[in-house]
Amino acid sequence: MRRYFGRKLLVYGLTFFMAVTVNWLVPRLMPGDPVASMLARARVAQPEAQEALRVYYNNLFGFDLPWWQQYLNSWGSLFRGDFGISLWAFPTPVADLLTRAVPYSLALLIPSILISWVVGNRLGALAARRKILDNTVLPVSYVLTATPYLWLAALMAWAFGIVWGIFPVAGGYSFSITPSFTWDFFLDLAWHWLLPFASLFLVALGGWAIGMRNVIIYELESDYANYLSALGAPQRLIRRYAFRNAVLPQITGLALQLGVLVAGALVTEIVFSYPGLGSLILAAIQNKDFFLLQGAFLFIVLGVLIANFIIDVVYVIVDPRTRVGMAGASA
Amino acid sequence: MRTEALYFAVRNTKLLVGAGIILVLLGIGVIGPFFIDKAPTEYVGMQMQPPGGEFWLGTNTFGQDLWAQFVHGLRTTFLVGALGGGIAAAIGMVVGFVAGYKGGWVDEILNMLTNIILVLPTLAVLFILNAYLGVRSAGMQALFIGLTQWPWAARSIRAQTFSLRGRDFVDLARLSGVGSGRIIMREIAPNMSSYLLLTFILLFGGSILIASSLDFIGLGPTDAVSLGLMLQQAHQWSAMHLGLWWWFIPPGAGITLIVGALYVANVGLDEVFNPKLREL
Amino acid sequence: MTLEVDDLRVYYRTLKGDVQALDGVSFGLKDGEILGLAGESGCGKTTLGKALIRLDGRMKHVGGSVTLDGETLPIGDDVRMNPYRFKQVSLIPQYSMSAMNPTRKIGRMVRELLESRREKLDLTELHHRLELVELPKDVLGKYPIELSGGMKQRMVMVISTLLNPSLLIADEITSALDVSTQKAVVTTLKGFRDRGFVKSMVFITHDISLTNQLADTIMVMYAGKLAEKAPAATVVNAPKHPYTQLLISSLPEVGVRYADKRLTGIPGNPPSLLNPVAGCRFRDRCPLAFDKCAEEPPPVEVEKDHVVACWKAA
Amino acid sequence: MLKLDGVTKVYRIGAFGGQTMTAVDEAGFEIKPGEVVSLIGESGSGKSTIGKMVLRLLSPTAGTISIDGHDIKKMGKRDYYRKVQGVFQDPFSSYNPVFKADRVFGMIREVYFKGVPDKEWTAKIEAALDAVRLSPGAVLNKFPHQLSGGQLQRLLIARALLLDIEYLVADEIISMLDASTRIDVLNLLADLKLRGLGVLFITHDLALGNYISDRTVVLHKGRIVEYGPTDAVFEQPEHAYTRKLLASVPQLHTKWEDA
Repeated sequence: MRRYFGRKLLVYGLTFFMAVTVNWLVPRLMPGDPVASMLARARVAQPEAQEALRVYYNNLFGFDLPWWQQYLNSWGSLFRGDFGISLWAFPTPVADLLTRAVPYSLALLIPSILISWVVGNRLGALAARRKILDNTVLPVSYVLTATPYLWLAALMAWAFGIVWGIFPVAGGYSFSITPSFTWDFFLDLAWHWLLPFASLFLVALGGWAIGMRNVIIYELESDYANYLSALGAPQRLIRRYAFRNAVLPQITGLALQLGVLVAGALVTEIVFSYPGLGSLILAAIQNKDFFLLQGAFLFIVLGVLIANFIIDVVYVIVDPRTRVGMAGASA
Repeated sequence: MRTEALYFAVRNTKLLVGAGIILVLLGIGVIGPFFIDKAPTEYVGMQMQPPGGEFWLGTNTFGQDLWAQFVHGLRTTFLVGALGGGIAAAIGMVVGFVAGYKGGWVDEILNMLTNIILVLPTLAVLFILNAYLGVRSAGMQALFIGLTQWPWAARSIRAQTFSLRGRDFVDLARLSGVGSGRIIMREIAPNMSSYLLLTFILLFGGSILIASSLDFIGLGPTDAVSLGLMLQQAHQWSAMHLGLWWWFIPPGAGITLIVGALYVANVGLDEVFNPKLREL
Repeated sequence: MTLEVDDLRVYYRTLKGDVQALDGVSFGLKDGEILGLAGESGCGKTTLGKALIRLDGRMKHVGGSVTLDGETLPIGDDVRMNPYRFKQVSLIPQYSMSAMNPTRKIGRMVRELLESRREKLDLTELHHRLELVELPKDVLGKYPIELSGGMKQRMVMVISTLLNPSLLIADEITSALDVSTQKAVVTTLKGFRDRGFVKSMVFITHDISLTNQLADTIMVMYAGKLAEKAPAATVVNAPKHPYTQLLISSLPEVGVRYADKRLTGIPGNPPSLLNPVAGCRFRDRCPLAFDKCAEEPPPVEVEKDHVVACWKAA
Repeated sequence: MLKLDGVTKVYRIGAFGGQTMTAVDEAGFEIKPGEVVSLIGESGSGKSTIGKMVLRLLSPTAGTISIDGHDIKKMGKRDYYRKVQGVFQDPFSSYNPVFKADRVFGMIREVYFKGVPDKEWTAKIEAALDAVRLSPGAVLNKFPHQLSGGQLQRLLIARALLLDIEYLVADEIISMLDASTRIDVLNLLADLKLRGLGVLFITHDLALGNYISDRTVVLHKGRIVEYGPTDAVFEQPEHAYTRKLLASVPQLHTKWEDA
């Protein structure tokens, strides 16, 4: 088991290392003086800040130093939590902008991922080998999973927000309300949260349902299921076992889908102007704020790696084979 | 075996419906632009016209013909999907075949690389890469998508190759003095041809979805019109608030239709190739 | 009579039509009797075994009946068959290595299985039986992956016979085993019968030498039909059906050397069972075939307990 | 003479080869032209590993395999396979299911007989098929699933005969065949030795080894426990393991209780 985690951590470490390196390398591969060209392209809010930024970033990039020193320095500032200063929201540090946005993104992501996973799995398990359900759940699931996150989000915003006017279509909370620890504010938050959550949830749901249906059909054809049937065990028991075992590959699937789900959340946020990382990234791209963009990138990579690790731990807890298998069976 | 696959193929509704939709849309994307003499970005007349006789899908706030954009957009979307999916499938195959067949250290290293890119949130990587590129072409977009989407394909091809490598006919080919490359191409790959096709289809659909996200966030091609870019513009110019539903519904529906049809055709094909899934 | 099978027909549905895998087989099984069901691949022995407990999705019951302890088994109806399974008819499958749910501890799986059949788990009896097959009690607290292949095989044997079924079907359970393990498994099965854990048994195998170690009666099948059925010693030493004769004489034994005595096989291949021609299905390969063989030979009891389906033997 | 000397195979297990498993431990025996040597062992005995090492599908961790004194490692693979060929256990796994069965001949031609004109090649194939008692019309131009296991295994022997082989490794080649057809394939193998071929017959079935071979090697957990003329091994086994093995064989005419 130690070996299992060792390997996983090695992969995650290397991934993070690669992400940081790419992040460091990309601006340096651009032709010309990166700081000058970036500042020239960026839409800096205050013109008087230009000079201050130039000095600051020349210092940060440290072009007079040998490349390896620059590289090590970038790691140094990373560990200090220094992601630079935003051009767009000068003079706010990038790290501050990101930490303010992250709770909103997590509030969308975590519930939508977990609930869609649980509900999708149930749905898929119900559909498997039941003709009528299969013929309804499956096509709907395929449509959902083929829908771009952003389009479903736009459809929902249009239908519920504009045509019927039930839900707000922009922001994390109403402009008229100031953030505070009150019920009113909380309800307002939830009201704004519901549509983006629902659209994320729906698209993800389809994929889980399809995945579960396929895995469970495979499980229902496995030897242990056949043996139980031959011994007259009721379908209930066999399905319970099959579901339990089919959940395992679905956990792995969750880890593999994280990147896609995060990406979906980012564009959904943009549609709803939800104040999470997605909207920040859009602002960074529109304003050519590369520091903000790079900071957001590292945040996302780190978040996904941590989530992956949590899933690994859960997997080991849920699958007894990972725990006993390595110890070696007595012959 | 071949005739049997054909027998099931022409009787498989999923495959027929999926392939039918794809062919129709592909036809519109390929042939359509020849019947439209205006450039998709040309200002052709009335602004914010709802769909009607002259402008099938209406016009946007600038008075651009949305049908022209849709038709050209379909073309770009198919191109990016096919190219991106093709590149990803090619890399996935090379990595998967080599890792699975060679085993040992080669496998260890390739596997590690695959896993790294697999856990990397690739859309975020694409943001960085595309953001730094000032000018972006659809081909470039497809290339980057292909370069980041191959890992899961490599992983499953590796697993299949690994199990085929243990079959006696591979050993027998080695005993006939045939080299590794030829064994992979001529013994192992033909046994997975249906699987490789399925992989390509899934990557095709996936690439279209990723491209639409990139387009939407403002990192789409700067030299073309695509369905994703239509959605981006619709969003940027508040089509939703202006009630111009014909601006953002058709492109999104187009993407969903293509990807959905690809997935459904994929399931159909799977049933055709895999006797276990056939219903009797 | 524990078991009576009468003119049983089970076909396989395929694209090209029905494969007549089991085409009119009748036999009986007495209390305490072990029947060795032997034959080559495609002879219908596995189909017969499945027909007695659970048809798989592509098989259909075309005709004939199975009576166990005086009750007719609804073999064509999966749901109605359920109450009989495990309690009256049970199975040791070919796939013992993977027959147990990999993510459940074995003891818990057994308990849940019994509960689902509304049976109480008699722990003392279970422990006793584990002891008989030389498994420690603590296997019940383990996952299948923690057991060796031989241990899994024995565990499945214990589970399958836990409710003392009238009829136990053992389907090719020894074909993947080493000779020393084969011997242990066969000895255990015999012990189960002697202790009354099972009343009667159908032991399916392609290995006649092994069947002979265990079975009281051997039934040889060919191309979906019964060829010969007789006490084990008779089948081995004085077979009457030409197929059985040729088959027996093609088997090498330790002590028989190529240089001294060259054995020969049976030329040709078994017929296709999609639209088989009428008459004796062995006649293409049979050295004794004559005109009459174009008619189907009925199984005839040529002497007590010795049934042969051949015109030449009657 | 094909000779194994101190041949050992150690597998590394685990991701980075943390543990090791010795599959074959210092095996040494020889096969002379014109004789059948059977290698008998249960699963996990290392018998197939030895077969694969002789066929150079695996390389030994230690020890040498030589033909007439030449280390096989130093021979080019193509030249080696001209002399030594193999047939495996599962006839259906030995053929690529998407191609016709006679492609196994085509592969040989492509590598070894490129310049041979069609007519000569056809004659060569017919001769090889004749040697394994197959009629060309019955087996050529067919897919593997259209042929029986026995036919497929014979085709593979014919394939080996196309080359001027001196040694054949037969790894459990009849264990998946039906009883009524297997003995004929076995006889065929025995006939090959009359052509001067050395055969390494790998099997778990003692009766088969006893029937066909001149000398017998008994393998247990990677080690050779008994090695000698077949008569001696079967009639006066010296090692306890061989005796136990012999006692477990189900005999047609004797029951275990009576033995």
